[in-house]
Amino acid sequence: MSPVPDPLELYRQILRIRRFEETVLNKFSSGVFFGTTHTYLGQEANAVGVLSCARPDDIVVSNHRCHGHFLAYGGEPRALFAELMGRETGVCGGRGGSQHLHWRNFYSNGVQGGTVPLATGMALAEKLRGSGAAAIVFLGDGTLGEGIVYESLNIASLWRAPILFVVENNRIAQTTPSELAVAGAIATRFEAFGISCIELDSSDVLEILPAAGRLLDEIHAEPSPRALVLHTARFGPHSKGDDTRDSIDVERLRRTRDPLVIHGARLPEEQRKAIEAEVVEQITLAFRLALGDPAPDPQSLPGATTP
Amino acid sequence: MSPVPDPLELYRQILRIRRFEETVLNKFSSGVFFGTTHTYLGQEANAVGVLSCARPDDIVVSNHRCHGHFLAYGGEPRALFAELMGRETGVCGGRGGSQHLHWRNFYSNGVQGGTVPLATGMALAEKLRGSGAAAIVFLGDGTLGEGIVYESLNIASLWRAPILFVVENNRIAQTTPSELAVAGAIATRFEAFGISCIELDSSDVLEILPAAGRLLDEIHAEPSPRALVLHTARFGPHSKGDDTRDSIDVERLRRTRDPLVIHGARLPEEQRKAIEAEVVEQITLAFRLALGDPAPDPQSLPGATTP
Amino acid sequence: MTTVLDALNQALHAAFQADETVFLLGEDVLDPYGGAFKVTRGLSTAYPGRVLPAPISEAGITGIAAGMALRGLRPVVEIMFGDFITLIADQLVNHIAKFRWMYNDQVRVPLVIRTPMGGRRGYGPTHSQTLEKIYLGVPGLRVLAPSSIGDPGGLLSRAILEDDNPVLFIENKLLYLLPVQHPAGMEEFEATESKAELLGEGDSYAPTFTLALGGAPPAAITLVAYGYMAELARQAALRLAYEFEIFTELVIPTQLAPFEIEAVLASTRRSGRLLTIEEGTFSLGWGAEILARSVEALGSGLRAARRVAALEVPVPASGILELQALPSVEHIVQTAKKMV
Amino acid sequence: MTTVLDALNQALHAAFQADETVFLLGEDVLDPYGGAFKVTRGLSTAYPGRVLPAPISEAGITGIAAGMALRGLRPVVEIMFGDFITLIADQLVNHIAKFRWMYNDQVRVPLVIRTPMGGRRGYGPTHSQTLEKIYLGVPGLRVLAPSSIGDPGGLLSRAILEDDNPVLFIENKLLYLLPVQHPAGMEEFEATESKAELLGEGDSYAPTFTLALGGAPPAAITLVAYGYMAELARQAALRLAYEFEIFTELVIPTQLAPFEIEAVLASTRRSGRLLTIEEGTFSLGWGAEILARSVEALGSGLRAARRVAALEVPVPASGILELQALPSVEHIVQTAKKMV
Ligand SMILES: Cc1ncc(C[n+]2csc(CCOP(=O)(O)OP(=O)(O)O)c2C)c(N)n1
Ligand SMILES: Cc1ncc(C[n+]2csc(CCOP(=O)(O)OP(=O)(O)O)c2C)c(N)n1
Ligand SMILES: [Mg+2]
Ligand SMILES: [Mg+2]
Repeated sequence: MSPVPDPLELYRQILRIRRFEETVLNKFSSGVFFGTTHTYLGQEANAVGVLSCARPDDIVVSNHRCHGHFLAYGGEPRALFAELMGRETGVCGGRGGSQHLHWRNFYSNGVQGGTVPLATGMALAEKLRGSGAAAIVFLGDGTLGEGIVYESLNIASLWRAPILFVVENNRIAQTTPSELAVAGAIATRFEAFGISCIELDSSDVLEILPAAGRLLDEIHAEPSPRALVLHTARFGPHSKGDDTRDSIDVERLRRTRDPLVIHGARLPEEQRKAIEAEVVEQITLAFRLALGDPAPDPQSLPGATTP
Repeated sequence: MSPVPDPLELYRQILRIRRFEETVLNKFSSGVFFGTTHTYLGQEANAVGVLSCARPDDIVVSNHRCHGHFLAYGGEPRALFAELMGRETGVCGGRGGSQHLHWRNFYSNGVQGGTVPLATGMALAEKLRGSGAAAIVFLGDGTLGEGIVYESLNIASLWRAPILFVVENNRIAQTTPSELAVAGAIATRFEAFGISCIELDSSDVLEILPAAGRLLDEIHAEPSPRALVLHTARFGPHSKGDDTRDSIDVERLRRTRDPLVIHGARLPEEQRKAIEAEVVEQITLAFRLALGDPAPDPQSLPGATTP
Repeated sequence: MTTVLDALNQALHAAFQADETVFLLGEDVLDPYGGAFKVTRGLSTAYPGRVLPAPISEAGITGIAAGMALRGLRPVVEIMFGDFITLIADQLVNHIAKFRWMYNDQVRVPLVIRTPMGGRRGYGPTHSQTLEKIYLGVPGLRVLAPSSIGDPGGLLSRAILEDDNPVLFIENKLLYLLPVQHPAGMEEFEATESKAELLGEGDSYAPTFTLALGGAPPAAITLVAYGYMAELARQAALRLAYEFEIFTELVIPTQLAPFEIEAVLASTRRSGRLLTIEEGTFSLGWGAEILARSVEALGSGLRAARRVAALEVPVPASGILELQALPSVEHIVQTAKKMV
Repeated sequence: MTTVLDALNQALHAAFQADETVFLLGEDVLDPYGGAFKVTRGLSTAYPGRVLPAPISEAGITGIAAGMALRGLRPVVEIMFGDFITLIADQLVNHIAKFRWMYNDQVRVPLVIRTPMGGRRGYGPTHSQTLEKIYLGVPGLRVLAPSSIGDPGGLLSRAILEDDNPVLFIENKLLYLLPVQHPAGMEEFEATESKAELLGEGDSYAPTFTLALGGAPPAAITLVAYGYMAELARQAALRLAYEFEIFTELVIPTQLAPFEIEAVLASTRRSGRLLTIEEGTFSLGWGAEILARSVEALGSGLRAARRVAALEVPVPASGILELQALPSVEHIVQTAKKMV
């Protein structure tokens, strides 16, 4: 049941996230965006691999590092740029900003861990309503610190919720290496609750995709939870300028774990170039259009006072 | 390093808890106690076995079902009766009642799970202060539903807190059988956080004691957490009249899993009788003295109004 | 006679019957036990599969129910003791109450969280509190509390079936065994019912009752109380009238938040004096907002204002201490006497 | 120039130096990062082993710190964003704040929980809130909030070193970069400092400042504000005086709970009018208790009272919305103008 992946489309999606996030980081200092951001640079193959296997009605629940998930889900770059710019045309009309997105069956929130029971409940609702849909929830290694994650695993297992837990273990949480924050082995934390788990140490979308596909097939075939632990690499800072890792280490990650390079190596150069041109144009245009979009009306707030 | 157990003393302690709790249940309807209670009937060997191995400075953190832990820790029956009766001489002057006790290094609270980080922090404090003491925290199977338990396990493991987690798995939480509330296997929940675990299915104090002793020796030798999972049997209702289990099943438990009978079988009848007489007298006296103890002064409350 | 417990239980049954998207999640809610306070009794037998017995995971089940609500169901959560609503603070404040607005009005969260609150049963510091004040004033969250007057069951069923926003539903434990009283049928009082208009939302479905002593002179004090405190305030109003000839009007809201105090203002405009009664601790309790709004609206027209509330300590287990720590008819009477 | 950030950072260093039982637990608090807002910078380098970098487990680390405090240490917890204090509600309310009283005064809990609060940085609904109001009025819990006036560092170090009770210490993010101002050295204002007596506890160590415009006519309104709002209120006081000839007195408490409003009452007795300013949402915010206590104490002597607070929505990410949602100097000025 896993989709037969179109390698060009996978490349396009990875690249779209890459260029989007680079634009975000580059333009941040110019003051066009509000607040802060957490880019998905380096982890693109996770979202693209997993969400390529999602069925149209499946639910995706994401976290602070949600741009990649949103774009891989099919979200519009322009709407996301506009959201970061606080425009009326943004995904949530500028109310949510970078971490708080909702569009179709995509939801994100900026409080670590609290999204996991939500996703579990959504999965259960789909099961109870007999819709056949499943939920996919993304969480980071650091978020395994939150107790509510385990409350959710326990109940998801007991109540056989059709949900895929995707841990993106980039081995760091903000500035905290996972050795300081995660005791034991991640996979066993799922198994302890009776949830079977696939673990992959790869940035290759063609490895991630079939693993996710297999788990989602199992979930759809007979509703019950599964986990996918993806060891991965964060290329950028946690948010904007806050990378405390040794730059040599980060360089090595960029060299050895780049999903764009790994998958790109499979494509002829001219196809890559064509996609590159297309994506750059798309992202550039999206950014420009968003910049021209209107700001929301402050008078729309309940109780707003006219100045 | 485990203490050489005195079988008479163990019997005396088990019996003291038994008679105390029976008195509580029997007298409740007469209106002498406030609120509610959760008796330790059937689980006495756990507290007695584990706490026989505690060193004088070790810390004990308990939950709603704390009478047995308190008495095995060395707490006075009279002070506990007085606390249940809301008297000034009670363990906490009547302020806490059945679930909220503190005396020396013994602490209990009535919110499930929230005591586990406290115990972990206490263990860490002893380590940081170099006192050499360890902490022992009791929790039930149902309490494994609370997320904060896992936050604590993770940190206890990372920071190598000298703590023994004792799960008393009586296979029920209030009225909920553990099949409905605990997914997977309990021991693996500790192992997933890198905490090694001994599991015992026994109501024999002479089996529990050495297992606890071994773990506490390890903890004292090199500060780090351990877990002891004790499969056990609750003989009474959850609190007062709320046992929803099949009475045949409870009867079978009483027949096959009675720590008093199991351990008592090792002692000559006359010794048992002598201890019985002594304990009954002690508990009867404690109850009577507590009944005569003064009530606290309501005017002592800050902001109290004179009527 | 129908007790408040019966009424709430029947309302749950009726809601399950009326709408098959209604589910209930909670600890120990299965029959024969039917919940620690029996409010869910019979449900799991009548509607197998729709009552979900949960592990001890208050935050988790609240979040799960919120997820269900976001996806088209109408879940009800029972938190066994109101003391444990501290455990759901993040789900309530940072998730549930925010979704609709933060997601630009694209979603609804039809979720009811019910919980028994309050003391006077000797349960001690962690099983006797009145904690709803921490959630009064959370944007996006409605907090309701029935009293024994009016239609507690109707309030619950409308919250479950008709309200598309999250509701925290507070049930004082001592209400459970009180008989439901029809406001029109109350001896000694004449009742009027109002439903304040809510900003941009039209009428609330949660009524406020104003009880005036039949045939009495104009009221000198407006008493305001909700939940079980409304019952104590009612008794105090009678004692004040018969023993001290102090006549009062009693306003009983069933919606605590968003605040809507038109009925309080209407009565206080007449009486000039305001006394709130609540079971939670004094500082920054519900009554503070009532007093604040009243002085904002009435200025020096508000001649005197007081609050009766619990003393600022944990609720003691010992009965004699607990009685002193929690508001009583006597406290209300004494405070009112000092106001005139 | 010392900023509030410097002052707090120095206070932590001094506390670590002064007492080796002081520890700090928090997320991302190790150098070189030194915490999300850099308040802990340098500590882990200077005091290795006493700064404990924690997993993302706000409730867990708070409980752990409480356990440490019960066993003779003086831990400080940093919660990275004040929005996440929802996660520690149960530990704060049902454990930490209760222990001393519930255990019959046998224990002490010398624990400080620090957290950056507030908006105006575009961080959106879950990273911009002012949530301390949910913990104002929890028996047994002290809530402090420095402003840039006075000695923010001293307040923190006394909380850490001298207070044997749990303290929630609120640091508005926009304060960090403001210079600390000595009250005596403020242009245009004459400052007096008071420390209210607390029930049975003697003087509080947390001062309240009252700023009067130098040489101005008697004040017509008493402004009350804390934290960063004190700065906005100060600016508003100047505009009101210079542009509208409305003279005010500004009262700035640093202790939010337990409430002690003697200084507010003293000023309001003079002015007859009271205006509170807070960054949290309006309903049942800190200002409600100030107004309630004031009307209780002053009755119709309180001629007018108002509150400026955040609109009752989540804090929007979009700057233009956020500015409208949160209180501004303009809001204060407009509200004050309507009061006279
Ligand atoms: C409850 C909560 N605590 C703290 C934060 C602040 N915070 C945002 S992201 C983050 C690190 C998350 O690490 P991880 O889960 O590994 O995800 P990653 O950033 O590596 O993708 C932290 C601490 C938060 N958003 N929510
Ligand atoms: C946070 C919280 N939720 C619910 C309760 C109510 N409650 C008290 S005891 C109990 C069952 C506990 O079961 P378990 O942990 O197995 O311990 P046991 O009673 O079997 O000893 C429940 C649900 C509570 N005290 N605290
Ligand atoms: Mg990470
Ligand atoms: Mg159990």
